[in-house]
Amino acid sequence: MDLFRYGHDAWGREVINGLSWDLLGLAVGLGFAVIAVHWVWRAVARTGRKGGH
Amino acid sequence: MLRDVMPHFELYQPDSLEGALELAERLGPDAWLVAGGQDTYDWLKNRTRRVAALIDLTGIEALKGVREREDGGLEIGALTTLTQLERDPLVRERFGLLAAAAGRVAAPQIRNVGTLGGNLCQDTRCWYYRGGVDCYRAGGNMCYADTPQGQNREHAIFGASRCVAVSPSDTAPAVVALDAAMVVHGPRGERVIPAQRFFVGPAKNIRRMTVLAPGEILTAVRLPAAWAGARFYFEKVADRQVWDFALLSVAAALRMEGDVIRDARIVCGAVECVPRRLQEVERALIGQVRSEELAASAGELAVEGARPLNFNHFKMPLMANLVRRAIREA
Amino acid sequence: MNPATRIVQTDYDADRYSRREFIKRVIASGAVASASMYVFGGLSGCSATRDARTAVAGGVERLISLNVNGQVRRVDVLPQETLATTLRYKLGLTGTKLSCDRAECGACTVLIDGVTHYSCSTLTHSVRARKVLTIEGLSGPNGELHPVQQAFVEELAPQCGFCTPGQVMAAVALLEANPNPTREEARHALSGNLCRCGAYDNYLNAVMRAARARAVLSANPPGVG
Amino acid sequence: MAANYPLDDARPADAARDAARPGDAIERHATPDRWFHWITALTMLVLLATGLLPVVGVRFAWVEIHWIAGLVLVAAVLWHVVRALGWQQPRAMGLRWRDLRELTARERPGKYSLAQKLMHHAFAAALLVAVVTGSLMLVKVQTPFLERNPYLFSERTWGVIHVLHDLSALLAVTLVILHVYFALLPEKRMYLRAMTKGWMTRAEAREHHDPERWPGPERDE
Repeated sequence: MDLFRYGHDAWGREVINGLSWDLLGLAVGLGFAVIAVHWVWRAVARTGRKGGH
Repeated sequence: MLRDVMPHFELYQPDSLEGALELAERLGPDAWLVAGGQDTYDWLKNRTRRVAALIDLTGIEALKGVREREDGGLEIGALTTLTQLERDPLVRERFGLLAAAAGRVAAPQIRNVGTLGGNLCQDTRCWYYRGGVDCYRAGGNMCYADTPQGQNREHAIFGASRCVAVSPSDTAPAVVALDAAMVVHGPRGERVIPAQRFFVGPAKNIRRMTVLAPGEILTAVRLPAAWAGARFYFEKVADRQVWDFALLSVAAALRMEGDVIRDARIVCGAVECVPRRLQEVERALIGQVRSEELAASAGELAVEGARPLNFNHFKMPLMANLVRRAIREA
Repeated sequence: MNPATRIVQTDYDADRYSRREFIKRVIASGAVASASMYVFGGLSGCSATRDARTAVAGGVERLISLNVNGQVRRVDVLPQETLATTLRYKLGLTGTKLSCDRAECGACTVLIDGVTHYSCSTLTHSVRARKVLTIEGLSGPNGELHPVQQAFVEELAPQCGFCTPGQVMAAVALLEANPNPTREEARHALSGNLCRCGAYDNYLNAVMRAARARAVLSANPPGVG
Repeated sequence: MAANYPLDDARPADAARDAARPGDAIERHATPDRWFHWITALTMLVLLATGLLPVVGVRFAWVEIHWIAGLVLVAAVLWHVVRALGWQQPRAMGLRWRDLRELTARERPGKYSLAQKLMHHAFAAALLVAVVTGSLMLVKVQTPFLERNPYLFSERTWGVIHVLHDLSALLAVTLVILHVYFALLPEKRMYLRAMTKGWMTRAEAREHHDPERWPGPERDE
């Protein structure tokens, strides 16, 4: 997986063109990973609270 | 001196469409489908493109030749050479427009091997892009032709979207004018696309000139009977009469009833990234008596909305005059 | 790298091919084995290490027969090799010139099955089963010039002569298809051949002369009158 | 705690409360700010869709829609800055060390919880980067307002601008996913209502916020 997209300018020098779109999947995955973690944490916290009272 | 040695590639010569499709699917993006190759070999020799494998389609006999269809139209195999097309009696008799366009492509030797499919699917000639710079079309963030210093004499006056390259094909305006249907085969079977939607501009896809997805092959062009035997006009203006790509071309089909234009399809090449169909001009023509004034006003209408670049203002009067001539002389 | 082992490149799924394909493959790999024995006969291990995977379905064998100027010639051809390279550097037929190498000048024009082609932009592998005619194949068995060549000489058509083989081939193809062309037709037929000297008119004169000579020749075939 | 509704039992009552504004409702988001929120949400979705769908292979003419939506976003962001500085309580959004005590659940937040503040600031960062780089990129496409000039910056500089723009887009993707998730959680539904209808009940405010730190609008007046 690349981090950046590279290209060459008119003089043949390497220039950066942008972020690699491979990272798009990473961004979406990160979102859902946090959701998953929060979902689990929330479930655990709630059962803990119920048990406590 | 071994000047013309291309970098190594594997060569595959399937003799059936199924074989070619299977190879294309198996080899994926490493492979390049090639027909006449007159464009392909330049890319490879210039090292602006590299491929691991070439799939030579010219051994597929089923994709060659002109067949009559039941409705009186024709189906032309995509591997039919431009010379065959130019000389084919059926094409000349019913769709002289396409024969004329095919006869104006490049040079005789190129027409002898160049195919209809290859001519329709060819990549743009924008010389910044061809030179191997990473412009928008090559995946970068810049159009070198549309800059204050850009040399853009050959480029678009319509429909630019970041990229200003034009379609170089001579047969493309003709197939659009003839309302052809493009038969495409791919891994998921066959699809038939109206010629006008077959070509795509940079607003929609800045990397490709046609709707062909990787692994898909244009296999045939179907010309409907509706325009068979109509009045046709084709003219291509280029710097030289041979080899050069069009600075501008016009392909027109008219249906006349006496002096009255009953139906019209007019398409210009090399003014936009796709063959530009002039629907407003067509609407203005239908039902009118053909006259010098009508032709002149149609020419003026044709260039309305043009957005010329620094070095291609000449395309506006040229386009107006070609459209005018097409209507006058079709 | 040993050229013979380059063939073993693409992996290949035997189950997907029919019995006929299999037989074709066996024949093909046999041909490769024998052919490489022929070329690399002295090298051990070249042919012995190869198995049934060598012949790739659709892929090309490197040792091929070419029909050039009426002779069948065996030649080892790279997949990416152009006909101009094969003719000039493998078969020694240097009459075919390489100039632009980009299908833009016509110096490399040869006839394939009687039709003009830019040999710089034709893959040699695509002409395997076809007849190639180069400028060397025009002259008669005793060295007498082809009528077109003769006409080119008589009209002093070439100036520097570099583009001439290509111009001659284009003219030969024209006269085979259309023995009695108009000057305009001749202009059109030769339009794929550039001449830096600008001797186009001379070339056209020569083509017209050749057409007349051929007409005379066919009216009075040699040996009859 | 009388005001502590067990979450699972609260739903019917919630639904009834959502329908009509009760007498003890206090305003959390004023109408102009709610408009800003939803306009921004809509333009962001349009921008992300037009920018990213072509990347994943859905081809359409996206450039015009993208820059027009981008201009709406620029206007919305400017509007929000003016509102925040002139009418809202910008300090309510400020991060403080004290906010960390919320993590132990011993202390109730002010108007905005730590999580809300972090979400806001992350969005603010993504939007500011996107808006600034996007505005610069306007000069590269054909618009009625500007003379096209792709040479405004060197290609390297343009490359960096593109990297930042892409980065903001990817950050926005993650944030939108998280924001939508948290907004739809049942225990946070009063915040969703606050953003659609503007108010929450005094009880909800008491339960989730410290009245000393977020007294509610009636004490401001």
